[in-house]
Amino acid sequence: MKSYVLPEFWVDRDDYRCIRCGVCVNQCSYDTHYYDPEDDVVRAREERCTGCQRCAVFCPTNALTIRTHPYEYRPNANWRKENIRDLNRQADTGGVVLTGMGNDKPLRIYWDHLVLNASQVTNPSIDPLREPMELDTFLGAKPDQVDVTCGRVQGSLPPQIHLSTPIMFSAMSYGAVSYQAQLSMMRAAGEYGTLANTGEGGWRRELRVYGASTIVQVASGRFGVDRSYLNEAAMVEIKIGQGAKPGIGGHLPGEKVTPPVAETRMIPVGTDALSPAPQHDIYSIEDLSMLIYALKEATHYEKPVAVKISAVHNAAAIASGIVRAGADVVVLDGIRGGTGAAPKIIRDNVGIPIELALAAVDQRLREEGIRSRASVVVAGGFRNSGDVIKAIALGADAVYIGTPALVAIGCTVCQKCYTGKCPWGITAADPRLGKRINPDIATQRLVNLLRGWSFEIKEMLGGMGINAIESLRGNRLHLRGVGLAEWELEVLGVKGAGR
Amino acid sequence: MKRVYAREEVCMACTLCEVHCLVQHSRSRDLVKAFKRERPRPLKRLRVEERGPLSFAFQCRHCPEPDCVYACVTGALTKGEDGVVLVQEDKCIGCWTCIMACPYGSIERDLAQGVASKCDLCPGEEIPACVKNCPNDALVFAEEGELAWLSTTT
Amino acid sequence: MAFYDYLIVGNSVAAVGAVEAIREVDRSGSLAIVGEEPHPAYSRPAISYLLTGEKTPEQLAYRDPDFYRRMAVELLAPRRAAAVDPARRRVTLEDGACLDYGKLLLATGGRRVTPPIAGADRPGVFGFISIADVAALKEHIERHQARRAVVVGGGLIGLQAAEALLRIGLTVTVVELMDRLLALNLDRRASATVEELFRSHGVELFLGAAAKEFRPRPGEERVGAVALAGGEELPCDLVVLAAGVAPRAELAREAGIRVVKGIAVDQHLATSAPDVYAAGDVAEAYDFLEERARPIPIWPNAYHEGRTAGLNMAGRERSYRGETAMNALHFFGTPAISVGQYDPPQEGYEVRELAGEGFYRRLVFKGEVLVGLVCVGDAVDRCGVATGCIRDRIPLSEEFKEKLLADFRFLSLPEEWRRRRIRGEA
Amino acid sequence: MEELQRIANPFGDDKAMDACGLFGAMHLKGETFSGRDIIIAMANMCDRGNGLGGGYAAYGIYPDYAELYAFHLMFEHRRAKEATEAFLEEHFRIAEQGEIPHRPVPGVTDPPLLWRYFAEPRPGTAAPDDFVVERVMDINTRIDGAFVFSSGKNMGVFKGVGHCHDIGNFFCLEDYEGYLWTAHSRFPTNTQGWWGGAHPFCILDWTVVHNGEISSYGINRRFLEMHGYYCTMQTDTEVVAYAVDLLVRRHHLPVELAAKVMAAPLWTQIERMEPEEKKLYTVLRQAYASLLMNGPFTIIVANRDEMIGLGDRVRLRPLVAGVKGDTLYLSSEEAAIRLIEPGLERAWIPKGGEPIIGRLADARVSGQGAALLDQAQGQ
Repeated sequence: MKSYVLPEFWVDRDDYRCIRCGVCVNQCSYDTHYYDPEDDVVRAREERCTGCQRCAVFCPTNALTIRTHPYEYRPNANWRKENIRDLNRQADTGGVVLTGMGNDKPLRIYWDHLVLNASQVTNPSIDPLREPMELDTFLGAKPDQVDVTCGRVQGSLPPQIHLSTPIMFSAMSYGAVSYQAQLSMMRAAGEYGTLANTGEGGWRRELRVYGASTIVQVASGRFGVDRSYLNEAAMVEIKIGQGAKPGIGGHLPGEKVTPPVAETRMIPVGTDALSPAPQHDIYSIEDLSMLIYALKEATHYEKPVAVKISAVHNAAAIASGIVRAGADVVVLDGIRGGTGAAPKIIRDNVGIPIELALAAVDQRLREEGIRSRASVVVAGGFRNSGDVIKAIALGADAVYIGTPALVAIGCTVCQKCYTGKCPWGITAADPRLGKRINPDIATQRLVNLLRGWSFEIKEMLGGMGINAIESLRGNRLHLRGVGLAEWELEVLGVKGAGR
Repeated sequence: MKRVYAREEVCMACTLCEVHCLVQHSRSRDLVKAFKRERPRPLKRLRVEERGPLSFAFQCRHCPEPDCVYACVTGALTKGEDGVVLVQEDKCIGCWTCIMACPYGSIERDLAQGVASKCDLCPGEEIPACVKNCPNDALVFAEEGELAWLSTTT
Repeated sequence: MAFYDYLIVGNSVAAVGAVEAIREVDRSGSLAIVGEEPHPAYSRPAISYLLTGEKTPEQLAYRDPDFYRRMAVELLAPRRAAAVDPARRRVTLEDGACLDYGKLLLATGGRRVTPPIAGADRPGVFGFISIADVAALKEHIERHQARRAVVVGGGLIGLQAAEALLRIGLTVTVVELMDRLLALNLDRRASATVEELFRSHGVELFLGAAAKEFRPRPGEERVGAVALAGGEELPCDLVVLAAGVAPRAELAREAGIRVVKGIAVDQHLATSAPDVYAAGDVAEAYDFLEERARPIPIWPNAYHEGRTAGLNMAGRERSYRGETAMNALHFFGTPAISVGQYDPPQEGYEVRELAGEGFYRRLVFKGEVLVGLVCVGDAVDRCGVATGCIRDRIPLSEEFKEKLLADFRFLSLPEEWRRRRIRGEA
Repeated sequence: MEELQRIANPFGDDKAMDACGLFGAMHLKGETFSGRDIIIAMANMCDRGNGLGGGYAAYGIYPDYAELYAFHLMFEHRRAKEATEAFLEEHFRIAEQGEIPHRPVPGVTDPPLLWRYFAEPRPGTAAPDDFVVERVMDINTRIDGAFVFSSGKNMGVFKGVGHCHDIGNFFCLEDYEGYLWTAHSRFPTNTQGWWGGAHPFCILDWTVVHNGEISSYGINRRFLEMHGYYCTMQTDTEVVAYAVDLLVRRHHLPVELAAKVMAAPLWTQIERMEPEEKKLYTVLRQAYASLLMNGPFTIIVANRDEMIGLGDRVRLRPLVAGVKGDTLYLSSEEAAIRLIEPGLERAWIPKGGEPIIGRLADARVSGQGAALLDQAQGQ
């Protein structure tokens, strides 16, 4: 059947610069470029191009420009290119249109409408290069009151996880991302003193040396979960939902279930790895509580147990229930959260922005007087340290970053993760592509990312006259809104700028 | 002495090492001119081998006991004080005895000039062009004693 | 009367190998070379370039002009050794000089074999192994405006001479006793390729033909024709006689040192006489494939032998690793290389071949081990990888035999060997 | 509540920002002395204020009513006074009442009605302290124009709009005899002077004077709100007072540790501590992270038994301690102490985050630098 889908990208090759070295040919995992020996020229099959820019980056003479294909349908505010393309793709296959990465629709990004405070005159700003500046963050339930008798703390706190910066790497499963990508994130987390999340794809034995900096996930598929999986990690996270695809499960196709993936997930080679939409032992909040305590029992009450939900309309009430059900950490994943594969229609339309969810949850937990009982971690769409520090000011204890980590190791957000052919070796199942990530380089780049963001956060904290991040956490007075409606300011709990 | 070693677990067969090696050994040292103008066309001094997920770049080991130097019938191949094995092109007669002798297959025929062509570790450069331009650190310039980590997979 | 810690008789590749090895160990011991030619060591396999004028004798120098000074070698040349007295550790030269030594290396090389052909000493009959040979040949060609040449011997030296003569404008005929060219260097199929090359360049070949007599030109002493055993008479202005070389072992033999065909040596290249070593074409070094000692008169082996002898002479014990026969040839721009037992002498070998346009490759296996190879044309590229397989006796499964036949790459080697090679652990 | 915020903070700012002069003097054996010297000391630091607020806390001034809560109130108008008195009557037995003595002073204008009541909760009231706090909150948030600025026993707060020494003269403080005095002169940058907004801040017999701007105010306040404290005045002082009340009165932490919550040691310092101490400080920082007072501040907190001086952990605002005999002085400027006590035995600058505590019970000064003092006194 003839496909009616037009190419998305246009390969512009400067023939003067092209030296026929073949690097574009060997780097494109979609076989877009090919050498024609008869004419001694490199050509492109543009319909295959995903706009990942791998070839452009690697072309030694910068001969390539990959740009949006200039084809035009008749202009129509309703029927835009994307609508027609998706519809044609659907008509080609009769299936669900898949995509990767986070929501790319122009939903309001509240971070861009929030601005930060800085000290002037009445309060000295602090220079983090010369004075102490603490980003140390502890995840875990805190008591409402500390009992000190004769100078000694009575009893002990529930388990606490120390982070040297309030930034962690999101759940990305082995199989969804390559071994090298996962290894790099775990190593970087270990080196910088933060955590990386295994996602629900199990945890390879050789990566368990990074246990002190690893969060293991217990999701609806329960892949790779056993006693050692739980106990060798720093923290356990129950995944109820994911920002990119609230309400639905996951599906790793059988062809990606290679022997190492199968071994890690504890399933037969070549079988589809299906994560059901709900956890089939959790149909209610009391069921969740039972799983939380089952996991605490299994880990001897030594590990914090987190519960991750998609940010949905009643997130505040659900979060309250989760805290009361015994979770040590509540994780909220907003509508801009990334994914390796999700139905495009769900990614783009289900859930709420993380900023609003966070503000509502933090406020609700405070109103109920239970905010100390659990840490709040947020995920979904963080792009820079400004977003992170605003989240902290809104009330988050820490954030998860996924896409920024991947971008740091090459990702260009081409959204084709689900093909398994990631030319950057990040979400690739093919071992030929996985090798494109040198874990030494990737680890360094990730550490650089954490260091850079952390330093920026320190600079901004210093500017506010704050030298410990807990003094900004939930301190919404240091935020002001710009260009927001009253109801938005109210949900966010901030004043408009100038007020 | 320092040599160039390949880390096959991170080599992605992009062949940029070959491209930059060729340019380094061109007259113009310019990518476009080296590939498109210069005649005879300059030669790369290393090769990338690839099969499936396995790939690596390879060039002269500059052996402590270089078979090529010992085999050379004209004395065109020499091992200098610095350990670098070089071809003196004016002495080479293109008999390919060195190609026969080198167990590393690291000497190529420069057919245009009829002389042997091989890695010279980029004289004058602190780091050879292939190593410097490898985008994934799949080539390292190291002493033999520093090799322990070369086989790391984690 | 002079004394040298190290004395070397002979001034070619084995001597240079020995000098370089000695100086790696001992920078100060006195060292002298007795050489019978007036030149510094030169590249004997390249003398055909003298004939074509592509090189001057100076350009043939095997080492740089400063070599002997740099190595602190006293070069006694042109002088010739007359006798060796191992008991007194003394070498007497033809000019009567007596040289006492601490260690002696006999590296006297080989000499041209002169077959029993009538008129072999006739003017116009030349050898082709030294600068002097080429100089004489060249002078003859110029003086007599020579136009036609007959080369007797279709081996490596004969064919090098033939190509060079052809290139300077002579008409050339080759007479070979065996029924093919390069019978000692290539397998039959590769020989055929070379024969075709020569024929296509206008060289007439007489194969399986014996030269019976070099007849004079009418009224002159110098050669005018070659008569073959089959009755043909090939008119010519000159003859190059290249019927092989033999070890020049007389000095050793007369000194009571054990000689078989060449001088017998142990794994340290030491002869039967104390502190006397031998290396190069004159010695019978170990062939690791044949698993016996035999003279293999090829350049790379001579260097290895000289080097091993030199190290041992200077006190650094080193066993000879063993070499085998190998040849790199090239005629009319087409290269051909053979190594080891490319023409298996008996049953129990497995031969695999791959041929194409300008490409021929033959690998000979004994069990899992590669023992010989022949490559012609582009097939020679990186063939040292296969030489390495022969030397290291790398066991090759069926899979890798096929891979190696298809391509001399590291990917054609088993993983362990591939990794060792990449790490430089030859 | 809305109304009060508007009054306290007519520009709707998040919080008051001000720079200040602080002074405290305490006789460790409880001997009383007149407020005269305190006024002199504050006059000497006049430049630290801008005439928009000054105030004093004095302990031991009402020995005759020592068992009764002494409420100092200000009323914007008569209506407020009537409503408040009705409210007080409803919940308390009032033993004595009257206008707070004052005299005209040129620098003090438009005073509100200033009235004091000596009262006790009606019999049968459980947890009278908590009851008093709640009722004070009621008055401050529900009765328009009324504000309780002092509610402890045998102590009182005197404050208003004007230079601090003018306020002292206005209230005739030279006539009072107390064993512990704190004083505050204010330099607000953002609020109009309002009598209730002056310092000290008082709840029960806790008073706080404060110099600084707490950058962590927003989260300190939200945390306290979770524990039932409603901050109505947008002042750091109020937040400090509530924090101290929560930590010391309700959570029973020693004052020293309460100080270590508000000016917590750095994690790098905690890392170097002995295990038990390390555990203590780790847990305190983890549990009370939201009560860390960040940004520049110096506070003098007092109650009937103690006077505590504390600076922020990086010491961005001044604090000087001095001792003469049994009297402990705390001041923004050393000159102010020396002015009233030329024979000062010792003066020192405490480290940031290290509390200096004068305690009636053992008649001792404790805290950083105090050990040396003990030695000196011992010799």
